[in-house]
Amino acid sequence: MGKIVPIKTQRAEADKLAAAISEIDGVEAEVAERVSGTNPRPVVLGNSSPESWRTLAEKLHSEHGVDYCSMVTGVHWPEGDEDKKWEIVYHLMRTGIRNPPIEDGLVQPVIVDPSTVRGSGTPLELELHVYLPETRTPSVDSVQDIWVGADWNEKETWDLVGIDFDGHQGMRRVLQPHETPKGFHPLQKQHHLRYHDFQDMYDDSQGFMRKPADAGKIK
Amino acid sequence: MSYKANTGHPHATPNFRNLIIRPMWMTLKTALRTVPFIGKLRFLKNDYHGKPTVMVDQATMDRVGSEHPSAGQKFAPDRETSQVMPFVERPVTVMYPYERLEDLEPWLFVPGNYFGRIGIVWETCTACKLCIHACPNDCLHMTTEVRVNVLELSEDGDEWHGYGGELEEGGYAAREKEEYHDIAASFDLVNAHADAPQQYDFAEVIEISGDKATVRWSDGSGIETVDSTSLKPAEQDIVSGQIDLGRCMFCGLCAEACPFESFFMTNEYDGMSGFSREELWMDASRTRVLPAVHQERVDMELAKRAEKEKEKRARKAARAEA
Amino acid sequence: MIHMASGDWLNIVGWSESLTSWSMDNVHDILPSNDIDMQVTIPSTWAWPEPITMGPIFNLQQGFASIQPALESFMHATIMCTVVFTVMMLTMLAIPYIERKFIGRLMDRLGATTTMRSLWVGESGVTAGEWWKQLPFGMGIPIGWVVNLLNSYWGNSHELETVSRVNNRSYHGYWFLLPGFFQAFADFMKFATKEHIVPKNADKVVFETAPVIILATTIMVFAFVPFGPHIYAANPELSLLFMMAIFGVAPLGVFFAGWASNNKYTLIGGMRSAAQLTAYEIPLLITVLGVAVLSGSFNIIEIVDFQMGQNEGNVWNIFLLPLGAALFLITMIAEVERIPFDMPEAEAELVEGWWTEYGGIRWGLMFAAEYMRSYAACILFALFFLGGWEAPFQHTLAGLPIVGGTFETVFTVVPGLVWVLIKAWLLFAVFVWIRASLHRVRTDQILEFGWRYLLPLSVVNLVVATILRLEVWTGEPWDLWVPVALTLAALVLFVILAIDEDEEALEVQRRPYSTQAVVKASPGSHRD
Amino acid sequence: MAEMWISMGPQHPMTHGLWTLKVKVDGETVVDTEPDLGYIHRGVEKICEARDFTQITTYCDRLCYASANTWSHSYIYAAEDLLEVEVPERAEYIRLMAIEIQRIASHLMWLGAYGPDIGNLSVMVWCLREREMMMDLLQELGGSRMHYNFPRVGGVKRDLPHGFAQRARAKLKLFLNRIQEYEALFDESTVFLVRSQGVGYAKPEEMVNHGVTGPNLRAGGVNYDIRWAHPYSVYSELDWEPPVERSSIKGADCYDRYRVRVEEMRVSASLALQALDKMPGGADTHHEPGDPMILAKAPARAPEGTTGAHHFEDSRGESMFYIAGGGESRGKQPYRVSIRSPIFITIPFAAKCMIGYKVADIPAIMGSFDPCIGETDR
Repeated sequence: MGKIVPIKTQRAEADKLAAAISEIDGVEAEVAERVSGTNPRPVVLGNSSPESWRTLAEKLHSEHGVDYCSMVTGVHWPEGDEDKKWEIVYHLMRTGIRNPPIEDGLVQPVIVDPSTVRGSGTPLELELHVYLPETRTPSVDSVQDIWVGADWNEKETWDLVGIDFDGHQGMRRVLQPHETPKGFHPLQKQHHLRYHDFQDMYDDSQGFMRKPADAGKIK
Repeated sequence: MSYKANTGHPHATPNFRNLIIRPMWMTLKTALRTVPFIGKLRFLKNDYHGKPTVMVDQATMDRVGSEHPSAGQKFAPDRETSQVMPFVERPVTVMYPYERLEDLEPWLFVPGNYFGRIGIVWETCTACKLCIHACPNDCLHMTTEVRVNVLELSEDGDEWHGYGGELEEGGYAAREKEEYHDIAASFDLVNAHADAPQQYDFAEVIEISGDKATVRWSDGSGIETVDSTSLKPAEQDIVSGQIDLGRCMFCGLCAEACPFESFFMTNEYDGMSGFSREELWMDASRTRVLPAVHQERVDMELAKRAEKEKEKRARKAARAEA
Repeated sequence: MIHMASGDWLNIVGWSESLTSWSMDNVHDILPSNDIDMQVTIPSTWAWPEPITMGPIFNLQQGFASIQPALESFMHATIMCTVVFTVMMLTMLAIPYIERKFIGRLMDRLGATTTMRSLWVGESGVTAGEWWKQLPFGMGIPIGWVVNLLNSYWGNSHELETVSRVNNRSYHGYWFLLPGFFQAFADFMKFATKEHIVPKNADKVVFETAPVIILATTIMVFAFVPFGPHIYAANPELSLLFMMAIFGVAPLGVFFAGWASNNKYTLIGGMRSAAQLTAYEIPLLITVLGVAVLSGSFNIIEIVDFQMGQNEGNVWNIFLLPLGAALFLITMIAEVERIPFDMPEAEAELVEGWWTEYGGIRWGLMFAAEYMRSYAACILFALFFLGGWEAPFQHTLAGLPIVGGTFETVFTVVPGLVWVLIKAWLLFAVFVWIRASLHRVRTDQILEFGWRYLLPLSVVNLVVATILRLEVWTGEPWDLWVPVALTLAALVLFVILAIDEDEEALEVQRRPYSTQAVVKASPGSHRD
Repeated sequence: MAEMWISMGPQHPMTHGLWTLKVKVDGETVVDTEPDLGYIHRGVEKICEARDFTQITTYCDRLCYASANTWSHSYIYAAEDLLEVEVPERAEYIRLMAIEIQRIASHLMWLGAYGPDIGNLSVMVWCLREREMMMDLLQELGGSRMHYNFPRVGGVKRDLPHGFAQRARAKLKLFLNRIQEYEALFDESTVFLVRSQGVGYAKPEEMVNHGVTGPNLRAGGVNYDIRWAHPYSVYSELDWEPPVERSSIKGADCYDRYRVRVEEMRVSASLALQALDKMPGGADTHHEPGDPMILAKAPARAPEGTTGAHHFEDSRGESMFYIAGGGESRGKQPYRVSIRSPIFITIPFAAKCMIGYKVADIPAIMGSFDPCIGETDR
């Protein structure tokens, strides 16, 4: 039968990890259960204060072997309660991947047997929330140098949601055209989807009739 | 000639053997397979073109009948079925205007399964607008109007008397205008160059208590409590429906959302082209499906409504005795 | 200067020579033979003591006689050039046709198969009727059988009128034309009428001269390529050297085009063409040298005569120099930049390589030039290695006891040109076959491949050729064991190299145990 | 030659979609690269905030148009986590089969495009010939050829049509023995080996740190796969293992990535066949749409504060959906949908991989990472 990581070992490892990172002040974590379709799977759900986020990230990377940053999500809660106006969700994973050993000039592939995986090798899923109070310029410490995978995630989050990352090298717009005006971040809730009525959607769907941005300027 | 040294790669080291022999032998075999009679030789291991397999299932056979063009055809998994050259290896391509895929492979176009043009049975549509809310791209547009159902106009003695609806809270009501009959009698629509005189004043029923009903007149003359016997129940009916096929992506959510079996995804895939987006605005006539096409489901739907009507009757009667 | 090559009735050179000399003699006779005195003498006066005589006395006929040989050779040369050019252009029309039909099959598409049908069965009911019935004494009956057979197999009538319509190339009535044949002409007309665009700050002079260089050198190659014993535009003593030299000039034009188009992609394309030149040019020349050494002459016609001559070599070079034939094929593919070696025009990264910026007639001519070069390469292979205009096993077949006679007449009736063309077209099919099955090599890889493998092998081939020529050849035709031994050795070597399994590599690439999928393929383990 | 920037612009045969790769070239060697994405950014995440849960599936079909099914399923698993829906067993088997057939079609599209990238044109025609078979199967399931809108929250929209099982088995078995044809053109052709081996090295640890997953990661000799690491669906009931490639010492190169994907096509075909055999209720029975055997009742609203997340093994890597509930119309629409595209993270890594190789290697390396720009720009 297809072998998968047993839930028990994963839950045990998740509890251990949750306990470990709850010690850091400003961070509390617990193990939650996510069921998509048929299989339940344990997820380390934690939230950390913006100040202690950087230390948490470094500790996760160095001590707990969390080596993979899957996604960074920025959420804008304009009506949220006072200190939860902006939320950044880091989806991290512990994969336990090492470079395969090289014996007599040949690479020996690392074939992990899921059913007998133990200890720090068990793959784990983390979801860390960082909340920010109401500010014009929400920003969190960047983890670009810890997980390079987070680099373009942070660029995309800033580009679309407007959450800045201190210490991020080369922050630029990736998904939107480069000449998008400063401060325009579409996923913020004040921007609403406008259903183009039939007429103006087709008459000027590409916006040719609209005057160009530099109209009137001497070129 | 081993490249292992510089690529450090354990696998499939390039050597004379696979320099040109294997790829060229494979392309030559592919070419020989397309030659009419040589292609069937065994050493070419031709399980490629036209490998006969039973592909048509019984349900499709019954639906399609025996004189369907695909009846006498031998099928193959890789669609070697088109009949352009009966004896020579058949090309995979279907010569579209002259051959149609539903003739060659009928199981791909099972009526309910294939998402072609949207077909609507306008007769059973009750303007509930569920399909409009279901459409992700807002392609469905519908204009409705409040009307009195024809069943309300029956007097005692007519055989369909008593089947009309009842006043409900939140529904619509209509009261006949007094002077309507004499105006209508002298009204000559052809030369009058004016709208026909309105027969009813419509209103939304706010609440019904005993034989009194408080209604809000839709012509803005405010809320009034009226004797409910003078009110007739009214309902929203569809006037016209449009589908903007320029925006439609044929996802089928509207067909799923319609509770009244009046929305179907037909098998047609080629009648929907136009030179401008206005032409893709399909009105009722171009998206119509005749009830006869889905006769059994339309009948089932009408039976269900009649069933509901009968229960309402029974409940009213029970309440009348209590 | 050159002894009479093998007899062949299609002696266009002879006809043209006799035509020019006959016509020039007639002109000479027509001219007035008397002297025409145009002299004028001015009597002496006080200014100049002696009388001055001016003006020529000339004789038209003698004057013409003095320039007659030059005129004759000029007229002969022009006639032969036009004849060779038309022969080349007409026979080249088969090349794109072969490519279209054969590449379709190799790619498992059937290619335009409908053309076959309309040839035999006419179109949309409009056929020539049963014309064979008009032939006298019922001679046409067997033709009728054949046509009906083909009609039944690749029948054109189908119960669905619409389906038959698909197959009728002549639905609009011009049934008699060879369908698809005029596609080439239509394309050319389109190129000719397209606008000529020069990139903004391109190097205009070089941009214009590049296509000229490429096209001129390509056509000049055909000056020295003999289509038959007596069909050539020029036949200098060292025609092989001339031809090889001109063949190698086109990459220079490619480099110019790449540089002049002021486009980064074309620049890289041009650079690649120049780099690639160094890789294959030298092995190509050494291989051709090997052939020349073996045949003992630098004149292509003599090389072919050596291969087919009863009293000279009488063995095709392919059996004597199999390695040389393989090397020539590889280097020729690199020369004409076809698929395994078409980095200058690599679609994937360079979009269209060095001719991205060209359009209209220039692009059309350069595209035609590319096909001309491939065609020239095929003809050269036929001439050097497949015995030019000698039918396969010509003498042995002719020597057969009973049947020999008919073969004899066939070989005398059929001109040498036909055999050269058949061999060239078959070889172009091999080019297309290689194009359908191999990927494109990188530029540095062809340099490495050229210098590390082609060059040493071509030198080995040259050594083999010289040993054969000096030691083994005794003046009269090769005795049988020489070609047989060489070809057998080559075949055995090929089979050994082809079948040998690199055990160590096979063991090393043992599939990691995790992939237990149904049937695993890896080189060597998959007999097919 | 002096170094110059070449823009392998949005309109370029190498890009398999619409993005620009600016390459700094010294002669033929690549010195520096800079990818530039966002040309077809449609704002799917913003649109999803204004649509309810069933409607979003149609947009997720159009994220990566070459493998529509895998993406709509990836979203549906996250939505089921959000709405806490228990999916019936038979629906899971149907979904698994649909995903695996779509994975084969996606890999065939990749292999077909990879051939011309390196110069061989006939492999494109062969691959699309097989992809046609897979698209016929998916057309029977979903109703159209490219975008199927097949899964629903709580199951699938429709059961297998009549006779589907016999056709699927015939096509998958025929496909299994046609793979050797591609391998003869790729695996056993020195020109391809020379062009792909030793090109675009990448070590597994470096890849994980850069966030590259899926076949690209397994090419490095590590058998990490979301299907067993964070299990979903019924992969545990079927007999399969993720294919892994024994890479070279310096790391996984283009040849390994090609090998892994061809093996993965075989594994997917055998998975689909097993799913057909082991389907509860038998593959030949047919249930009406909406039957509880294939579709469970699902709540339409997600209250404020609830979240759903799911990591999914897409044909190009790990795709993930994170949905925060509680949007407009009292929770019928999500508050925020966040989509992780594997190729959005792999392209910057691939651009780094190219430094030091030749211009001719750019399409080879970029093609081996199987970019699909629809999902990148969302």
